[in-house]
Amino acid sequence: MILSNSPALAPLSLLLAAIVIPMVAFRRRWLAFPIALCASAFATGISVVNLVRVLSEGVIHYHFGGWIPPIGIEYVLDPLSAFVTLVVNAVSLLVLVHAHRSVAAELPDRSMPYYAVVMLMLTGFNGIILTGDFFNLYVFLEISSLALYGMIAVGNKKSPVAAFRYLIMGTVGGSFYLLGVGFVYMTTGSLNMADIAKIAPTLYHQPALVAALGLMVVGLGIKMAIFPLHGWLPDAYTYAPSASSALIAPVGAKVGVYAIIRVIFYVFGVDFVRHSLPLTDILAWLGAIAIVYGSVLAIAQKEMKRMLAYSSVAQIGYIGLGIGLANPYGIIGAVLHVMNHALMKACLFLVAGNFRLKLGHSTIPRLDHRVRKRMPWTTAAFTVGALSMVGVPPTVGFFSKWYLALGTIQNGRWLFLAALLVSSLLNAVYFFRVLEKVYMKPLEGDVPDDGDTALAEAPGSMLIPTLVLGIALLLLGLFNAVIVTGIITRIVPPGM
Amino acid sequence: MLDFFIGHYAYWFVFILMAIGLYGMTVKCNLVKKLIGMTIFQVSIILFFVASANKWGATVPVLDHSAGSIDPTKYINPLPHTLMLTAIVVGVATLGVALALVITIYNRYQTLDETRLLEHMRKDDDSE
Amino acid sequence: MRTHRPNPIVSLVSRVVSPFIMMFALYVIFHGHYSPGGGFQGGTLIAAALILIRLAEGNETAQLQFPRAWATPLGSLGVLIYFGTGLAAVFMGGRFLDYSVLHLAHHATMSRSYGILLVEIGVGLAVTAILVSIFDNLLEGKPDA
Amino acid sequence: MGINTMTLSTVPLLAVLVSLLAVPLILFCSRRPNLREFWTIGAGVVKFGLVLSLLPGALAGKSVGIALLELAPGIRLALKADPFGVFFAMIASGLWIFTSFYSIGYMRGLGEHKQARYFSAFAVCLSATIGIAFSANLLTFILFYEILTIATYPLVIHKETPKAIRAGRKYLAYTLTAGLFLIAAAAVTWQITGSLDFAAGGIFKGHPLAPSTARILFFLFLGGVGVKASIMPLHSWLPTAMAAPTPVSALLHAVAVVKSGVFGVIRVVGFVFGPALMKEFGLGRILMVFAGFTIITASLLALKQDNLKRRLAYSTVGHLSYIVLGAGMLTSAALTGAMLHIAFHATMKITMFFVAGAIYVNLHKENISQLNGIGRVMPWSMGAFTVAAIGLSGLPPVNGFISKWYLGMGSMQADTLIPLFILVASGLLNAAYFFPIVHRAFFRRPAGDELAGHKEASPFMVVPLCLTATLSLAFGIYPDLFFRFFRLAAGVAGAILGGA
Repeated sequence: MILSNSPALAPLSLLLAAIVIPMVAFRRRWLAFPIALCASAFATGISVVNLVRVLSEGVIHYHFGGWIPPIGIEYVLDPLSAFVTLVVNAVSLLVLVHAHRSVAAELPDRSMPYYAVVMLMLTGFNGIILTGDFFNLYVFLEISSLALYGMIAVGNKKSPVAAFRYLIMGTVGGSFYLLGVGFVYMTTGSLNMADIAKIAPTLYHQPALVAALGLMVVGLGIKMAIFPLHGWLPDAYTYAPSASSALIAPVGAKVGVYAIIRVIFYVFGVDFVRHSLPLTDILAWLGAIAIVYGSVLAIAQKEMKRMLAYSSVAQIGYIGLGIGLANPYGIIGAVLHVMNHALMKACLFLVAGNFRLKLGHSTIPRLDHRVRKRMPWTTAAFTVGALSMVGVPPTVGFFSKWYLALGTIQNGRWLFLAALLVSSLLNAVYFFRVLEKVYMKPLEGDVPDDGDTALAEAPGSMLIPTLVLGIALLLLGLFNAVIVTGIITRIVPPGM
Repeated sequence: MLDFFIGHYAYWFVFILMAIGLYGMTVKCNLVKKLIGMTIFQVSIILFFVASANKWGATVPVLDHSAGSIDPTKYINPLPHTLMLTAIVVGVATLGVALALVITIYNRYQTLDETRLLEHMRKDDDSE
Repeated sequence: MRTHRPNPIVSLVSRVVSPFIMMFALYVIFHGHYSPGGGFQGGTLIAAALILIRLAEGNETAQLQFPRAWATPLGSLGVLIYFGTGLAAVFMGGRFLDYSVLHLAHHATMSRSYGILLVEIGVGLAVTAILVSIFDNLLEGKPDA
Repeated sequence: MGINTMTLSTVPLLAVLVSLLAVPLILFCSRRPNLREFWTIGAGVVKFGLVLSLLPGALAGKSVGIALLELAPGIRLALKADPFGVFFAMIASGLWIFTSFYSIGYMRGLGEHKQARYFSAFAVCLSATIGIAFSANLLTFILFYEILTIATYPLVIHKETPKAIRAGRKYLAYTLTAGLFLIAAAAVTWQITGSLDFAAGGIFKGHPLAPSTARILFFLFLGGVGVKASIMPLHSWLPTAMAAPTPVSALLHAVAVVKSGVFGVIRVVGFVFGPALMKEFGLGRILMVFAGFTIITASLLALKQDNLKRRLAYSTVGHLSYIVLGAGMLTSAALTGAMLHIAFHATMKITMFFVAGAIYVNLHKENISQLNGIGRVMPWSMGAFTVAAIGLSGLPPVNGFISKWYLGMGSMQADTLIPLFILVASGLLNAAYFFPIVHRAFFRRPAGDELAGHKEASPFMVVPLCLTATLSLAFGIYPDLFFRFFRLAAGVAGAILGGA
């Protein structure tokens, strides 16, 4: 029973938690967190089962209500969706463990609705990844976006404004996507992705379908925060509570990335895209610009969360570049970077959360060597995360860059290669700036070594997820070939 | 050419609405006006779907056994309508959240004018 | 809302109309599974009736009719009914939302029909509760997370 | 010579891991200095022993190694102890033992802070260096190369003064950029050949290259390894990095890091491009032009430095280019000479740095102009310095003469006299900037009685530096002594040119 329904169980368990939390934890608020944690852990477990099943059995289709597509809605478990769900759920689980203390500290009287909304967001993410239906994807997109607006709005004084701007942008994105879906439906008469994938390649002369592709990619591009559409991201990540930014930054934009990969390569197909629009070229150029632009702006930031936000813009650029290269190495690099960036950003945002809890701020100029003395493990995790962002082997960050570099060379795009490499240096600039601060005594002015005895290592529930992520960065880097050959090479879409 | 314009008049209205919505969202400074623009934008897309479902000479998609036949050309395509039902719900939910945000923003800054809001925020940044 | 002064005409008309709206809403919900209508529409109508009373009679009186504290659990309950129906199908050995295996009637088609009715009731409850709670929240001027 | 054909052995892996395993022990014992230093030295001895056990196989021209997990599809993290790797590993691990003893004297003599960080970073550096020596393919090489870059950073900034921090930034800017060039070069190589395994005679053998591609690729590689080899104009990080404590300068900036760079140059020349390709596109000549320019310029710059360590740094820059020059000539004698110079320059220059550090700890003097009469106070140290100075000027009976002799012979084999002239000129310049120091130390009187009451530095420092000086002398008399550097070098040169 569990096995036959396993594709749907991850989003369903999360949705169940989202429903049960307001009912059960209405009076007993402390129950909210355990329920959320259980649901998230269950979803992660199911994702593992799903991945194993997909790798051994091939693609699994799950028909809701027993209705056969294209009439019914189906969930499709293929290597790509199984892999991305696992990444999303596993990272969220770790961040959720970490979030308990920071939510208790930052949102003491709103923890119950907060966890419910988090569960709703994760439901949305899982749904987006798993669904095989265009309209269903829209619904989940909006469910997750609504949850995101709420999660951002409970931050500091400025957060509602950030959330409002995100809401306007996000709604425009969602509406563009929906309009695209309308065009697709009008042209093909179907909403099922597999069904459209059969029809679309023959229709690349149809302007309506080409418009649909463009609209969908722009719409999803806003949600993914790809370069000129990234305006909402920095404020949203900065002003949101630590727990929210740590949950949203690693996985939020990735879901948009996933949807774009799905739409471009699996539904419309490489041939369609090549014949109709210079879409992949545009994506690649925007990605390359984003890489440089995001990195440069990250250098200028004082607040660590804002720095990480701009670095996210750059990192999403990597993924966009990989997609835009539209060759196997590019896709491998992009999909691997989805995982890598999720891990790196989660690790770094958790560190920022630890700083916020223990120091009360995460402003870079105010950090000093006491941080390293009192919080050695957190600092160690930050170092690993930073090295991975710079792309030092054997951390994961190096390997996605390696595949992306191979992709650029295969297409003979030397400028993109240069952008990739230059951004590594820029990353080094802004991360070593922080590392210098935390590892060395301030040059001018003597900071008393003791005094602030309250400063200590973060509590175990926050430290362990941070360290797990740090170790994962190293181990997955060393064993990335297992993932690449076992999973990601099977993702490379047909027609490449 | 004229046929093209007249034949698709519903869609032209949709696009005009969409343009109005986008204009409201981007140009207006007042947050509530932005929201109104957003709603117009969403509604235009809903209308687009509904218009696409239309067939001349067809009726509501309720099976009429007395008519004797279930000829699909006799019924309007029900699918876009059901889809739009969901889209409306999504729109309402978004609007609810947005209004809640607007109220919070007003409570905190006593203004809904975007330029003034940004000034306030910059002041906050400086004071931090 | 604090400067509200009850107007007898508005009050009377609302009080007369509200039950009829609810009646119609129930009709819409309970016929939703085989004719136009359903949980969304019916739920919205019930919410409209409740909000009408809130507008006409003032918030304090209306709270006696439907306290705002009910909204969240009731909404959850509604979704849970919907969700539970789907999940029951899973436990009966079918796919999620596959009502034909629920054995609500002798015939699989009728079973589906009743299954959808259950779902519509859940949806109706949820929509009512959530719309009312949105209204209440906006009235109070505080977002609920 | 592929990975699959080599004999399986875990020794190279163990040699890499030994010092890495020492790191947690060092950090764990950070409160107990004696135990902590015991781990460092223990790891050093074990490591050297392991490397030495590979020597007989290497002399027989065999390669042993191990292929571990896959780093990327088709590319494994593989270690292979080929003769050239063993050659370099022997130098680095052998001198680490000396440096460890010396570090103890130096760090305790100055009462430096954060010694646990210092010793553990040092251990990581050594692991990375041995990893570089034993890398079987380009990706593994890059991996260890970058680890070396990062692990050296805490050592460069160790003093945490503004100067040290600036040096650290400059160091990172240069080396990280270099790493990127190397990554780009490796990616291009992989795209063209589908292989990254080092092979004597070149990876590109059998893969036709367009001349422009070959040149661009060569410059990418040169940009990658040239920074650590401090070929001008990529050298300026090295004099700045002298802000580091002296043992760091000694081992890393005279042996491990910079020699990894020249090791990389020879790997690229002999094992990636291969002599045939180098000759076909005139790449060897490009290399020689850069090297010749660097040798002369660096020697001239060294003349005007008053800070002893900076003078040594510029001298290092010049001597590294001897090796690059040898690699560029691509004749058997020149390659042999180049490789020998890796080993011999290491023993000489490390002696000099040790002396510089001993002077600093003992007398707190850094500038040459302050060294009048110092030879009377520190006769052993300055004696060792003199031996090294003779060697670096290329005079017998010290080992510098041997390597230079072979480089000169290589120049004749290559039918060109320009390299020979450069070598001779550089020898004169070396003498011109080293012998005044010796002269000051022994033949000038100290100003006043500021040296009164000072004695020779602590034996922890003096013994290692005397030993390295003795080694220099011994290799000068009998270059094949014990470690068989000469036979190894000649064997590798033959393998590269023979393309076996």
